[in-house]
Amino acid sequence: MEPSLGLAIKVAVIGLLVLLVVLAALAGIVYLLTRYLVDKKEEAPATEEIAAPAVAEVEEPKSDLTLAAALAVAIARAQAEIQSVATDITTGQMDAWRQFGLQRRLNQSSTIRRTK
Amino acid sequence: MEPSLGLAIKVAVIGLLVLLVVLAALAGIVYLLTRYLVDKKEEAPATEEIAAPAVAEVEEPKSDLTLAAALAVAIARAQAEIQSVATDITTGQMDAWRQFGLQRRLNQSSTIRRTK
Amino acid sequence: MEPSLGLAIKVAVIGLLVLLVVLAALAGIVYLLTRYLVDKKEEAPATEEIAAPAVAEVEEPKSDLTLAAALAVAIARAQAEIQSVATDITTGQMDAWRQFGLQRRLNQSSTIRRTK
Amino acid sequence: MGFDLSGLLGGLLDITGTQLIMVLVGLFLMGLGIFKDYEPTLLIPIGFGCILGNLPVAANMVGEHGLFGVLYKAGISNELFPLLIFLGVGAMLDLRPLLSQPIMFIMGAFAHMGIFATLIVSLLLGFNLAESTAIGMIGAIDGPTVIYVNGKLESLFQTPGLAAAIAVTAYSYMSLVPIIQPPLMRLFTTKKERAIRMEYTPRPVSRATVIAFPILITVIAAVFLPEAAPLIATLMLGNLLKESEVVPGLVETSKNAITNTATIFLGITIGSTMQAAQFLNTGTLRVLILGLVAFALNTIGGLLFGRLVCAISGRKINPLVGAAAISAFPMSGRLAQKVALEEDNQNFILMHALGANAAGQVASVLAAGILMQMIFPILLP
Amino acid sequence: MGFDLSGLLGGLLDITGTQLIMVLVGLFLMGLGIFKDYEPTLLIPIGFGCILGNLPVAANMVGEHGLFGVLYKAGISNELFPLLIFLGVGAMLDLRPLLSQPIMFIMGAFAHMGIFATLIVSLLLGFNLAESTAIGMIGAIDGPTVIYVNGKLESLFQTPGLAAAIAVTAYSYMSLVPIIQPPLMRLFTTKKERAIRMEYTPRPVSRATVIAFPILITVIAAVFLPEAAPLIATLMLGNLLKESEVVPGLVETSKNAITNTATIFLGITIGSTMQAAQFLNTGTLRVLILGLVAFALNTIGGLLFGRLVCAISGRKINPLVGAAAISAFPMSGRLAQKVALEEDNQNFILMHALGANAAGQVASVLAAGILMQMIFPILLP
Amino acid sequence: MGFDLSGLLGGLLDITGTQLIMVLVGLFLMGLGIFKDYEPTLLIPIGFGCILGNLPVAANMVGEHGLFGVLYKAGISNELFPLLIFLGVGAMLDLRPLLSQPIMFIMGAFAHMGIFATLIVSLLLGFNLAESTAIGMIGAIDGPTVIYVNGKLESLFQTPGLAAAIAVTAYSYMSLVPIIQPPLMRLFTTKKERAIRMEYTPRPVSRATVIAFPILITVIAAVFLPEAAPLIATLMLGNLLKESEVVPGLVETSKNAITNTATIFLGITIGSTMQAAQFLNTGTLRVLILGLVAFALNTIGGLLFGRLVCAISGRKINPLVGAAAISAFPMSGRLAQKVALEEDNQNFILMHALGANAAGQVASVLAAGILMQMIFPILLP
Ligand code: NA
Ligand code: NA
Ligand code: NA
Repeated sequence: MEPSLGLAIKVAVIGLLVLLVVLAALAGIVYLLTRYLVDKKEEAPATEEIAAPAVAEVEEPKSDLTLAAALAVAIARAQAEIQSVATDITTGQMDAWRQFGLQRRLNQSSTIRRTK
Repeated sequence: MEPSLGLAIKVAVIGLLVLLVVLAALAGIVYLLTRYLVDKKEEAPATEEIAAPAVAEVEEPKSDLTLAAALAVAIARAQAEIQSVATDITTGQMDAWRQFGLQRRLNQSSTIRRTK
Repeated sequence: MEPSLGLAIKVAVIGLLVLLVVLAALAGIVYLLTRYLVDKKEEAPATEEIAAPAVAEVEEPKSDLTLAAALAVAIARAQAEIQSVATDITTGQMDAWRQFGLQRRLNQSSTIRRTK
Repeated sequence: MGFDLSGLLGGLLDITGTQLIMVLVGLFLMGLGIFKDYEPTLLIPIGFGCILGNLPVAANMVGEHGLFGVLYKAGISNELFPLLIFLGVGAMLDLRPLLSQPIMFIMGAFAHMGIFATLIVSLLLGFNLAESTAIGMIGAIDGPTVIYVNGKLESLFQTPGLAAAIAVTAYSYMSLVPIIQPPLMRLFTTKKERAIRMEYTPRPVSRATVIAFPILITVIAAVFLPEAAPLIATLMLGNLLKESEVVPGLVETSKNAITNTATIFLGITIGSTMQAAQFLNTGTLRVLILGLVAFALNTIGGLLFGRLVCAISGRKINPLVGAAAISAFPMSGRLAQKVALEEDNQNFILMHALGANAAGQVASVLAAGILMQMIFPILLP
Repeated sequence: MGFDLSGLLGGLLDITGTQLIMVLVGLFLMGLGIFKDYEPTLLIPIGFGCILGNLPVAANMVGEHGLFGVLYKAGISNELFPLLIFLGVGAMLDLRPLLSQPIMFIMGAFAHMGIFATLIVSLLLGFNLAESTAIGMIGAIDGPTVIYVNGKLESLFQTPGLAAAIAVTAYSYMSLVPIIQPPLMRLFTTKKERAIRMEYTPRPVSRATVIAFPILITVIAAVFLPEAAPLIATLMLGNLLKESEVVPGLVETSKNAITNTATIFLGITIGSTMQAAQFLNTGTLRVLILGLVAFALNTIGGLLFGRLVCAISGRKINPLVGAAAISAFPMSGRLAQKVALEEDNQNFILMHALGANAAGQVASVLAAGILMQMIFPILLP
Repeated sequence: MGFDLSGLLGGLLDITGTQLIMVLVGLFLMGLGIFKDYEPTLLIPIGFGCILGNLPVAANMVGEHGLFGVLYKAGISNELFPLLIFLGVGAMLDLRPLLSQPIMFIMGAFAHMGIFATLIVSLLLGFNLAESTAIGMIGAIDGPTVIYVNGKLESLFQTPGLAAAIAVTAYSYMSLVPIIQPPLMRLFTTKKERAIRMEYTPRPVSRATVIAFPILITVIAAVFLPEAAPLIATLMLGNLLKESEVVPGLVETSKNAITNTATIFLGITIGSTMQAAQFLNTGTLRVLILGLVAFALNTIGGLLFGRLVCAISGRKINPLVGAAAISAFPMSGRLAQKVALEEDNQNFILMHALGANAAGQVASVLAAGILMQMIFPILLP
């Protein structure tokens, strides 16, 4: 069952050759893929871009809107963070159960609390 | 063991009726839930909101703070990104081990490096 | 096999003593760690910081850059969100398959769509 | 030197013509997902698994120690993966539009009559009762539910490859909802009906209600429909975690890591069960047709009941809402809105349709439970 | 037509009164989590599992092929889930306040004397040594540790349903720490003592130290406490990954996907083991009382040792810090700060208390290891 | 009272000198990861596992019911973990630089000749054919591939501890690529050659191509290399999910939760297999040397072929690109760029090098498949 050195050399040499052949074949296939799949598919989105010029125009002025939106989201999140802490600190007259509940949330490390 | 067509019809008709009854029951239950659980629970937070008017006032001017906070966070993150790269590039006289270490980190794609 | 009360007392007393000894040993080890590992390692980064003063200078003015970067990222994301929706809404003359495809994406709740 | 060439080329000669057909089927399913964006999270893994399951590599992947064998044992045969997916679906499901309009529950019943009708038709076509039930369930258009029912009934199937055919048909039709439903909506309602505007005056829904409902329906299912209760339970556990608002980390992991992992694993494994030898037979063809019938009858049932309610209510209810009372959430609700806008571009029925749609998700699982509860005492005495 | 109605209604008749009580217990646990925000990540899944484990559906879920059976085998019987949770806990744990004040380790020992005292009391009340040890461990107020010890000793238990009772009691008291500790803090210290301000002059902690410590303690546990070492090892692996600062992806996944998944699965499975038939007996009642005793004695032990150190140090140490030396991290440290603020709203002892608290987390696992290491040669000769 | 002290101190006496050496090896591997930042995601878990596997705790962790035993069965013996890691690697892999320069595929073949050469040398040194194949595969510098091949061939190994030695050697050299490759690059190329600038005129790569390629190579591997196809399939499924751009959630979970979880579990489990009794022998030393030889020969092979192509092309191709055609992606490509910049700080060959590097990743798995496909009919008649 133990193979001879000759067998091992055979395996190594043929293996390397087969690897070379396979990779050369892949190179050829990819060459063909990049050659023949390029234009057909690239055009499709191109026509769509042409078909929707009005959209692009509409979107241009939206950049201010998006700036506002981005800031709003960022601020809302920071506000939510601060509020949740502020609530915990300033609730002197809350009922004891709820107070402990909030306490509990404060107790958790922020890494646990925030959603990933 | 193989059931007759009659049995199948029975199963289908009764099954559909049971489904209808169950869903009707659910509709009834939800109707009762929304009717009787609404006010009791909605008031609780309301009283809390009333109990903490001072807090709300304190929070109003915080919006500038939160804007600052949001920007600070965003900037800090961007800065951290830029610095980590800058460090890698500008460390000419570091010891070779550490240099390779940083190199290694550079080598990893940014998707691997950043925490999710 | 059932142990006597005496055995339980033995276990409890010795267990508590062992816990005390182990924790005292840990306290001692940590005392030594904080004493002897402090300076050696803290210096290393220090020298690096000295070795790279030019870097720090270069980074200072970058804060404007990072602000720009942070805003750019935030805006780009918001824009991507808005665009993806806008595209769905404004594509009157698209081919039916693609339209349904986009429709499908709209159909998914935003929690499903966005990458975590 | 011949030893290696035969080893390397042997595989090529082993591929049968039917396996090639299955590879093409796999490619087609992936193409639907990738280029048409039809349920790509399901169709890409299924198509990929189908290809691997029909090429020589299958010998190393499908067996007990292969990747597909390991995954099958880890999550399909014990029905873990569909339940994990339901956990995540629940964590994404918004029941408020339904809870604020409880009448929508009733819509859900009529939009599932296709399941029961198809059960009878399937039996007439020669399938046995267990098979007919599973085929009827395709009409629910709910992958995890169909996989779950398959798992429960599979030991009673007689047609070879039926479980795979049913699972893949269900997932395929899930992806084709936007193709199948709108024409039926237009065909079974009048232009005037589709133009009916609906008032939106929902009952307010308290936090206590959105928390109580998932628990209540779980208890009801656990008592009356123990066979389907695991499905309801995981769906509603996910929803409860979400609505409790106190465990965002658990919700996040349920929606993302758990659901996505289960989706990939379930997809490639189900795909790999589409073995040419068993899949390509007239059984599969009949399943495809019967599944389409079940789904179409569900939609039609919903529309006709919608028209009835429309008439009774004095044309206050748009019958399109009835077609949305199926399980494809939130896809079907959005389609109803879309078709309504075709007649009147100011007609907003989305919230009503989403309420019916959520009812459909619940109803499809209940229908599965009721059927299993009824046929188990007959088939497993 | 009676066949199906009996199938559908049969379940209702099978529910016993005690099962109804367990359903109410499950609802109560969930209510604590949802409305009072007490450890909701634990109590919601446990309560949900408890409800499902006591309704007719249980027959389909608890058995070997049911969801709970599958999860039990996948992660409870082999103790995988508690270890995975500890991996995430370690990745969240900040040991710097402890490492900068090593004296806090000693606090940890005295704040765990309740475990050992309760062991003796439990034996006097008729529990065997293995049972008494597991009951004493409730005092550690650390769910995963208790589940782990349960798993190791369960085969030696004689009281039916004891393992479930212990696990659920431990988790329940984890959630009640903010209710139980503050009154004891006020009762066992004087107003003056609570008002003592503490200097905060921590030793600097180098990166090498925070990296060396988790490795060192793992090695020590692996040599001397092999029975508890898996717990220490996973806890400290998580901490090492975090402190190494070079594997943020592994830390992120440990803290979130892995921990959350294990938490949901462990919770519903542990909940489902609360079977009425075994759970509702005097054993459970005694466990509830003994667990409370163990926890209270731990707190009192910490406080009394705190007073001793306070006196010895010339009133430089606030005895409240002693009560924080338990495993409920970082809850207990924050409670000590809170009670201190009641007397002097400028008294900041948080960093000291968090140091003691981290010591308590370490001490509780070490206590478990020492006890198992001592009783195993006696019980398993 | 002696009973407990012996129980607590017994472990200390059981540790052998060789186990202490393994603990030091574990510490060294972790140190490389933490302080030198060499593949910390792999070396920290492996080092940690190695320490635990050689201390008394091992008795509780390595066995069937221990943590390592459970993880070994869950993901190593069935090869699930390496495949899951490949799913994530695929989802991170950018094949565009390769697809736009298909000639780079050929580079990949020559940069893997070390594997085949080392196979022969290993046989001469007394290893059997299965062992020699696995040792040669170290040259691929690809942990999951090596673990996978190990798993397939392990039953044919005769040298004790060989599988662990091979796995750990492969992971160690993965981390040492930046130490080993640059000197070889400088030694086997001339200054002038390294300064050659390359035009970057890539063919445009369409979306259809990046989608078709992973499917095509999967089909080819599934037909001709069924033994390695699971590796190729999972790698390419990950890549397909990424390139499809329609399933961001599946990609995110594959890259993060799935890969990180598999990495931690695989790392500590592989580390724990480094048992002193089997690991510390001359076999391991020979594996270390042979692995280095295989890797060095791969690099040299790539460089020499690079020089050949350089000469043929009229010095249009920088031979450093040849050395990048190994599996360490994207590390090796960046190193080629770095060495090129040493001679000419305006010489940008990164995109070419990354193309070759991606080819290396593909070639290493193909090489594994070809070898297994050839020797299986010989060894398992
Ligand atoms: Na659905
Ligand atoms: Na704890
Ligand atoms: Na690689």
